[in-house]
Amino acid sequence: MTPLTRRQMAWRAAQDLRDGQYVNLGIGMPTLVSDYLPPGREIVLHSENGILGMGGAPRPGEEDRDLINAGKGLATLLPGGAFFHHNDSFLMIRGGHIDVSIMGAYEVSASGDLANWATNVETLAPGVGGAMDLAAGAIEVRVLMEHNGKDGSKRIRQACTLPLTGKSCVTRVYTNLAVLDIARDGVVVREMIEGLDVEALQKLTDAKLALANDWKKLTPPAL
Amino acid sequence: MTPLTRRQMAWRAAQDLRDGQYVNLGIGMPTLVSDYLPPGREIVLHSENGILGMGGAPRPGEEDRDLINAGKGLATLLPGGAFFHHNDSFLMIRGGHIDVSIMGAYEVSASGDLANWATNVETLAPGVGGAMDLAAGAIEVRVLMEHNGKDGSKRIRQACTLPLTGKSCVTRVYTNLAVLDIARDGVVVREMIEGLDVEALQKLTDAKLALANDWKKLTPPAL
Amino acid sequence: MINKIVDGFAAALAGMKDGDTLLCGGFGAVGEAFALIEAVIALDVRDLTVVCNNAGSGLVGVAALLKSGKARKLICSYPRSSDPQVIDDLYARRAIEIELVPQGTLSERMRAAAGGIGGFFTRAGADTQLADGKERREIDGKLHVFEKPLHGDFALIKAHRADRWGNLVYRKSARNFNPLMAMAGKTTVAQVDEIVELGALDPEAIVTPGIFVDRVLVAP
Amino acid sequence: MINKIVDGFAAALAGMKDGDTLLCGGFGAVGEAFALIEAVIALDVRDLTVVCNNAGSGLVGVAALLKSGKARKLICSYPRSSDPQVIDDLYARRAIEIELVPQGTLSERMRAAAGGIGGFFTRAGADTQLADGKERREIDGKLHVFEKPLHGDFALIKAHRADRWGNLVYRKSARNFNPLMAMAGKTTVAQVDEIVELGALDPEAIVTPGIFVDRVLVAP
Repeated sequence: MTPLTRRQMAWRAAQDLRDGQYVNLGIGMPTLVSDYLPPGREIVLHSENGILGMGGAPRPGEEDRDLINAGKGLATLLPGGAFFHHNDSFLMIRGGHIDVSIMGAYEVSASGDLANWATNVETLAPGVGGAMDLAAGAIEVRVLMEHNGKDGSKRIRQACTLPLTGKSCVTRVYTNLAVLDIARDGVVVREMIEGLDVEALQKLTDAKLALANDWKKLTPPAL
Repeated sequence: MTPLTRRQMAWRAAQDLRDGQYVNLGIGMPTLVSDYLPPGREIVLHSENGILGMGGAPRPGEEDRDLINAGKGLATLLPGGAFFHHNDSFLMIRGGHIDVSIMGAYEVSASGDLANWATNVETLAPGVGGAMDLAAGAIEVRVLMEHNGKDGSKRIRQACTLPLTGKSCVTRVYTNLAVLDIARDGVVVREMIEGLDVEALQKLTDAKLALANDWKKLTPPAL
Repeated sequence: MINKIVDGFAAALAGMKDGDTLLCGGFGAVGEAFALIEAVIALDVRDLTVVCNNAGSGLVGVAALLKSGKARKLICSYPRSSDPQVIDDLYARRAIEIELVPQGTLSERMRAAAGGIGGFFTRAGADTQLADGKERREIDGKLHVFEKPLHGDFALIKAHRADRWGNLVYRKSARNFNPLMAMAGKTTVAQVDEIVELGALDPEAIVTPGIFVDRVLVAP
Repeated sequence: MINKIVDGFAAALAGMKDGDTLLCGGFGAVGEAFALIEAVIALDVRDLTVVCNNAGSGLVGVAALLKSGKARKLICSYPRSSDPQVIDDLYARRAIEIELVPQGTLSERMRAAAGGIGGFFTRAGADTQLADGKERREIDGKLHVFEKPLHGDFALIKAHRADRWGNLVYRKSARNFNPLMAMAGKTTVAQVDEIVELGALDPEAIVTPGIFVDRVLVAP
């Protein structure tokens, strides 16, 4: 059994994005999703600092210090892209204009609660950024995170233990082990990696899992 | 005794505008103020439909159907002017960014209440336009109106009889007979036309008048 | 591939239904999407609510739509613009409901809808009869009135140029309500003068990013 | 004649006083008015409140201002950007008060201040501890929290080009908070790369009309 790499996780999340969708990618691993957008689909990336139609990192020699993404890395603009100010950018987020938000998380609950801004032990100043706005305003919120913490802690939980970012907002979770939907009656396993069964996955998961009848093997390319 | 013409009234209102002020002119008589802006002063006219730096009417051959003022007359744009959308335009009005609003009125009260949107007998659908926004948001609201109605009715009143546009907002009134300030303790006559005294003016005015010690003759040029 | 350009009024207005709220751009006749608005008359829809600063002029555009009897209600700030024959007639016969809203509040209510704001307090009109029946609150010593978002099922707007992503620019004061209504409409349809290649619009000068636009139709 | 161009930091920051709230533009280092913000350090002012999305990076700009001890409070959404050494130290010593605000709420509170809104209801953060102690209200079945306007005594912003009326344009994503803060500052000071002749900026593409700008300073 080989868990997905971070790039494979990002690849998997990218496959669900549809032609014409407006998508906000959170900082960290979700940013990698932009490297795996399926060819042939025009997916418009939104960056909270005021960009639509954001492209990937610039080629050497084409860097522009005034053009960055939400994670403060250098970015580019695609033809058809636009710049606008911050308030208009968050109007898009808060007003339900972003089709999909993909964020990292510490925990997700069986009812779709999201915890991704504060831990219980804060030696450093916590930051919330745009996470609560996205949780409240994006049409769909999907989470991309390791199935378990580095200490083995369970991150998909019956109820979150950490401070919430938003309630009942997450619809799908991509982990290094599985793809899980937050359905009306709980967490449904849609895909699992080769060599894993639902009993083994359940042991790594606090929330009660149901296996979809049509579940599939999660088989990413080597990345 | 010769009451001011409409153009003379507009001229008088224009004389009080200072260099660098942002000014919104209401539809009707206040629009004429733009013809008499004192030379040497840059006064930036705001039009509620989304213009700053509005100029006067276009010269023949320079008309543009897409460039109109709040009264829907053709207008021009000065160098330094800008176009913006309606919501930004009213953000300027409501957020206290407009230095002076000059509006017409049916009635003004001794405490500065303004009534300029509805009469008590409405055979036609009433309209409010931006008057309530200007009354609430402009730093100063000045009124330009005939001292009395066509039927001789008194328009500067101890209390308004018509539906209000805003309370305690008017600071100065320009009429065809006088210039009056709404002061803390009532209406103060600052200027009167030649041949008028305060007793005669009082008879034409419902609000109790006080005469400023330093009152002046109101002597407009022939217009 | 994203291509928001549609061909013909049927595609532009597809999905409009009885009881819908239409946000109609324009300040007076300038920036009004005449062709789109008049195309609504040919549809089998009724009980519309029309949101427009004015009530149209003469017998065209919004005035024609109101005259058609398809609108149950008008939400506006200043119904009587030039040649208000249609609204005068409807008002005299009490044949339409009119909700009169201060112009800035009209604007702000649509922005609230566009931006997910549940409601806001404003001073405009707070001390007038237009606030009667509404929640009032004193904030920092000043009376405010609570106003709610104003959503549109359709926004019918006019722009100058568009690309296939729906990015829009406007001409001079024809901008007015159009970018705002584009943001507040569930389905936003833009009538434009001209289509340009993707990338031809300056990204620093795009006024309405395509995210707010669903359909684009070239019409005179 | 209107001429908002000033010469030197003293003129640019004249009138700043103890207890003032400074709105500092920028998203990370991009669009931050480094020169203006660092010039505040030289002033005899204290107990400032700094409003900025981040808390600066390294030892420059907002980070330098915070390190100087002139700020009593920081209102931000995401304090720890790249190289957060200053805020980490201040936080560890509890040497500054931090008010953490969801980024869109931070933005919207400044817009409310800019536009005369007395307060608004938003869903963002309503069901989280950041709404504790605030008024909550269910609207259309969804929990909202009441948020108040956030005014600035000064906005210190960065733009690309300006004219003497204070009209501004920006460069790419350096636009970010700057146009918003320009609107929300009682006194708005813009640090710009370049001054152009009045009329040289395209009136269709001016992002911040001069009405929102009080002073313009050319600084690298």
